[in-house]
Amino acid sequence: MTRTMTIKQALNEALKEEFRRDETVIIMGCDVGVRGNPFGITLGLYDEFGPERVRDTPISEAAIVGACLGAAATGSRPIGEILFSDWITIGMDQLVNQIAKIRYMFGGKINVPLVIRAPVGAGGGQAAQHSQSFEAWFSHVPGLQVVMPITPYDVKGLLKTAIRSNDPVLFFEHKRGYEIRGEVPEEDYTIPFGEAVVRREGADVTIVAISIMVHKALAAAESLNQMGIKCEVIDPRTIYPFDYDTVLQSLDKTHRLIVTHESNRRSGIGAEIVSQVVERGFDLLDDHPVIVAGLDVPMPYNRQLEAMVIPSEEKIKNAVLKLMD
Amino acid sequence: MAKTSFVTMEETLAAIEDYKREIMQPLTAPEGLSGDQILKMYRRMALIREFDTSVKGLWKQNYIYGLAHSYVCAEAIGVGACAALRDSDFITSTHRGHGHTIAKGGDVKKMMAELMGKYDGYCLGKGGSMHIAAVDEGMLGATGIVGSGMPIAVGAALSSKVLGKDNVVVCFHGDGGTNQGVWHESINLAATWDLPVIFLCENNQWAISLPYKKASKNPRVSDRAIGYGIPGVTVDGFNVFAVYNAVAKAVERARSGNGPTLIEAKYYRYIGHFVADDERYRDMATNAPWTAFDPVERMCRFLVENGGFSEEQVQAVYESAKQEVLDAIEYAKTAPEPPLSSLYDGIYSPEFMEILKSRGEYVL
Amino acid sequence: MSERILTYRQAVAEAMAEEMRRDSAVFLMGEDVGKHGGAFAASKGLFEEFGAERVRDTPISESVIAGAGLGAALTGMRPIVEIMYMDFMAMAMDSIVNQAAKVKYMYGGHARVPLTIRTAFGAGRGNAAQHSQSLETWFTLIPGLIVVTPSTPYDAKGLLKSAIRSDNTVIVIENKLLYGVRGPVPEEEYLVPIGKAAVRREGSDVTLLATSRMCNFCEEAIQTLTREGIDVEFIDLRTLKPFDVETVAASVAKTHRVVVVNEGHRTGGYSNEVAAKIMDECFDDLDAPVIRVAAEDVPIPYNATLEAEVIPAVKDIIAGVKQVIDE
Amino acid sequence: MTKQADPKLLVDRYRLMWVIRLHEEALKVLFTQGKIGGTTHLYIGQEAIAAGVIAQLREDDYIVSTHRGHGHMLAKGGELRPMLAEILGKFTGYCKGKGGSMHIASLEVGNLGANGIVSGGLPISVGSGLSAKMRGTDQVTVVSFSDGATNEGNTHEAMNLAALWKLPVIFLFENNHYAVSTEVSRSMAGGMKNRAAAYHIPIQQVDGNDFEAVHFAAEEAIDYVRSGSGPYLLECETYRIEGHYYGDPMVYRSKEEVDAWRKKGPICRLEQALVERGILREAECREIEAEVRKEVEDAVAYAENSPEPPIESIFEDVFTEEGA
Repeated sequence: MTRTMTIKQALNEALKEEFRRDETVIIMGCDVGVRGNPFGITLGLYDEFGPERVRDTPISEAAIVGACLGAAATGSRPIGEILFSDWITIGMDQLVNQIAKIRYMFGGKINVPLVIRAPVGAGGGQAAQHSQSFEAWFSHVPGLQVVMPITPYDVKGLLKTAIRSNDPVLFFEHKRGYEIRGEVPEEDYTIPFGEAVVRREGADVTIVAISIMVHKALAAAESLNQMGIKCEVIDPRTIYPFDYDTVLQSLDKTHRLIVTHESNRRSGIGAEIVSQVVERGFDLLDDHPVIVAGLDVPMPYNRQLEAMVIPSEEKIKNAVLKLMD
Repeated sequence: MAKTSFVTMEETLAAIEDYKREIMQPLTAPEGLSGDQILKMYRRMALIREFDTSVKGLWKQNYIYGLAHSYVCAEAIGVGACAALRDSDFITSTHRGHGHTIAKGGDVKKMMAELMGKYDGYCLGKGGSMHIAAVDEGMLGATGIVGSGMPIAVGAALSSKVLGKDNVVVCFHGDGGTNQGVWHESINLAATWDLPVIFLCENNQWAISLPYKKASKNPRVSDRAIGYGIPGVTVDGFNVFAVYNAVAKAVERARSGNGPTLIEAKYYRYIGHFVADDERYRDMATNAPWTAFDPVERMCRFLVENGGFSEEQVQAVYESAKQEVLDAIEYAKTAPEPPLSSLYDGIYSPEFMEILKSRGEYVL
Repeated sequence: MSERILTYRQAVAEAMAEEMRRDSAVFLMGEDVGKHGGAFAASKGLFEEFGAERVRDTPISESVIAGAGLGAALTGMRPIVEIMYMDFMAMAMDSIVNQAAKVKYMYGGHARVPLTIRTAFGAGRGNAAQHSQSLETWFTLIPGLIVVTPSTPYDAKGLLKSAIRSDNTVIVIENKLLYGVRGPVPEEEYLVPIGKAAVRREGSDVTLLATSRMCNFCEEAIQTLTREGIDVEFIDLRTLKPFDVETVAASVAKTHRVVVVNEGHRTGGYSNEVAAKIMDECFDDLDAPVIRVAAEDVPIPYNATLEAEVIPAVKDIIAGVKQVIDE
Repeated sequence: MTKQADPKLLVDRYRLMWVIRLHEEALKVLFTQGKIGGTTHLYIGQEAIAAGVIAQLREDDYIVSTHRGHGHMLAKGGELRPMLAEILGKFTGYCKGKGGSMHIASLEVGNLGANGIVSGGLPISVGSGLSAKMRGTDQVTVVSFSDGATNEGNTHEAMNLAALWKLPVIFLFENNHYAVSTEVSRSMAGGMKNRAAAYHIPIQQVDGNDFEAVHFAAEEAIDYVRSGSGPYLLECETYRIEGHYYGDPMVYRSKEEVDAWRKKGPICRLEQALVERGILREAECREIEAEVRKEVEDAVAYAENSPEPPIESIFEDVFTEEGA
């Protein structure tokens, strides 16, 4: 049995189901309680599970992230929420120097079953301090897992996997994606990390798209299809671990690669994907891989400038046409 | 009404009684302020009120983009504090910064243009509501990260000290910011170094949906000052003169090299957190009793009843402020969009941008 | 031109001293930079010469150290702030990334941030996971920051002077194990330009790119490779951002093969950015994929053997070069 | 007459203080021999605090330690052999040689870890306190920090949150006067007493070199916290006899200052009390010292003879098996 719902609702459902399933699951963050989170992700949790398990915190990102670690190390399964992923910088020490490393440093004796959820992404005029996506940073920190799903089915299944995982997970939700609708089964299910999905098959160009870019890539592919160009669109869903096999299989067919993500290009996750693919499959490529990413500027406030910075369907299309030329 | 509210009507009424008993002070013109100066303060309060009241409508009509946080009901704090400063003094701001900019002498045209993302705006359309800076007026910038203005203020004060200037810095921050690590780090450092900075906490009692009593066990922010060995005081944040007096005293202390002061200006945010806040986290009826302390109205009453001004005079001042805002809106609406060629401007210094461009970077 | 032999740490201290003499707006603050002379003795002598006002010991408050540097830079000073270990920059990420890197752009260019942030990085001293990281890629991701990594005393001095004089936020990443390394430094005033790589050895078979201490490892590897008849062109990148694509592209056009060596973790590391950039700019010149020699993706272990295994070694560089030649 | 502790307990803790002291003395030798990687931070001079507070905890209580954490671990029940093995980077060490001096941890003894980041442990203690509260146990967490950490945002955030949520955490402020080279009066404005009051956390300030004073203060603190009354601040004034790390040239303070404090050292003070009260004779004290010295020597030998970690262990423990 499946129903149609939004990403927001799917996240909410995943949380509720895991809260019911396991009493050690708790959530803390600014406005997660009575308010139900500004985007409505935690609506109803406070009423059903009470203030002990659904905890409003003061604005203390370092303390939120760090308290998750202490709770996780001592038997809870905390979910910490950072209102905007940009603010993870304040809890950065806790996340990178403590959470990511504690298991290894202590010789594998501590479980760190925690999830840090944070909305990422631009597109609402929120300018430089509320629009960033830092997946590249965290892919660089051994010990963390990074998840960026963008369909209701995927967010639900992956969030449940994240909560059940014994390792820390960064769960990035795109702010512009909360209202995206899709089918979600009634039954309990989880999705393993590190398995990409081919969203559309095609033989000419492989497009690896991250988070919200999946939908733009699909739109570009649809319009290119009318011009006779067949794009294969891959949604990796998890950034770390990353499913290179699916990408290489696709390249075996298309021999052309485009990687697209919203955060800026310089040292972005696209650089990582492209260098890995080239190392693993240089001979599969007929042309140089192309990264369609955000421009290397702090996010400007102005709508037009912002639209230029964020990679668009049009830019993906142009990149494909140029590659096919 | 919210299903679960942290604050009931009973508690609200009790809090108001506490406020009246412990904090509220009658408006009394401070010595040394001329009638003209007082009228100018009122005009700035009116400008803020009109400016921020218009923002919500403009946002709904899609003229204003992104987030915008209103300074309505806080006018007394920004205006009272900045009236105690010199033009050469600095302030740092918060996400709720329109009022600070106006209070420090900012140009409402440039502000409105910035909110509309225009090239004539203070930040050439790149900053927006949350990042307005008017450096020439001594306003070092609004910020979108709670608490993050604190160390910047400390640095500005350090600069003043090291350069041998006698500038002081007022660091506006909200009650939400008081629980950030940087808040603590900043006050400690400023106190250790006797820096000329005034930490002015605008305690509006709500950090988005969280009332301050749920954010800190001790509801009185100013109590923390003694932990850093500096003076701390709580004043009536709806009272422009009470704020002025407290800041003037702190400025004197700071300017004479005796270090920082923590001032808590207590008021109540009886409006939404930002333009689109549905305030579902609280019983909206509990906002109403607080509107009785509206700082602009209180100032207006003072001017007519005790200030020696006629109702017409006061009304005319308000109307001129209103007109200035209307003009600013018209100006901003017709102001030019930033040219696309400006996209890369301002990331680095121009000479460095040239080098980058010569390497093929930042070429449109 | 007269030259002396100085250690890397003496060169760093000399750069700061000269700039502080030259410009009264320059000052240094950080943990233990004063009488103690810095955790790595890189500010030795400054306190005695310039006093406590301009060489300021701070409490342990990284976030406020970086943030106060920004505030001072915005208001007419030219601060140098020291974050003792690069790992501690995690405590100051908001101040650096969300504030210092962005204010200029957000304010439409109406601000100047002449801020230099010095920090020490790198493994090889048994400092384990929280004191050994190479996090440079974090900062190269952030528009608005410049990142330099000098590998010799000459460059340490010249690049730091350029950084201090720059009106931008420059992250100067010094290596803990290089502080004691000696090298020639001229008596005369000089600057090393930001954004310019140095071709340390010309060759025709393969382009070897490296950063910071990895350059010393490369020099060693080259000795072996030369004996085996492989002619290496070796480039010290010196500045990570902006990347000197001109120098690198010219080399790749000649050798058609590239190995990049960086101490950061392989996944998501700076070596990827270099590889991606080269593929973007010089794909048709490449006869083989860019080979990356980087640290393993594990927190730096304490044990010396394990630690040495994690970070790139001379043998790894030799293997990388041979691999790219065989492709 | 001032309150006196049970003689048996005094002897036991006196011995523990020697264990800590001689462990640290052994490290000096090993460090000089080049057998210790990185840096090592010695607890010498602060033994009465670990022995007075941490040794009093239950086995299932938690501690969150610091970079100067050897004493905490030993007082919580850590054993000399795996401690020394870890510090020598051996596979038999508490962290299989991956943590080292600054990262020693063992959940079995309730040590959530030493920490290389100043104040890094404070938010963690809030989490473990929260966890204990939510699981309905009466476990107490003791988090140690020194004057340097008092100015970190983490400390502020953690105390505020612990007070707000009434968490069972004892903030153990070991004021040893120096944050590396910076004397506390130059880094900390105001003082902890007033800060605690502002957070609404009760505080007791004691002479940290007086074992009995620390012991009785800790007893009160633990009772208070365990009963669910919320966090407690215990400030112990002491002095960091050694440098920040072993080998620190200490140009920032005078030899006279150090010597004056050395005379007020916690072990000699307790020893004096034991002898005065006729609990131990001087000779018995020396016997205890010699006995402990032997134990430490044995542990050093064990550590030195322990195997290095196998290379294959390099990829282990980054994730759990299912994680990677």
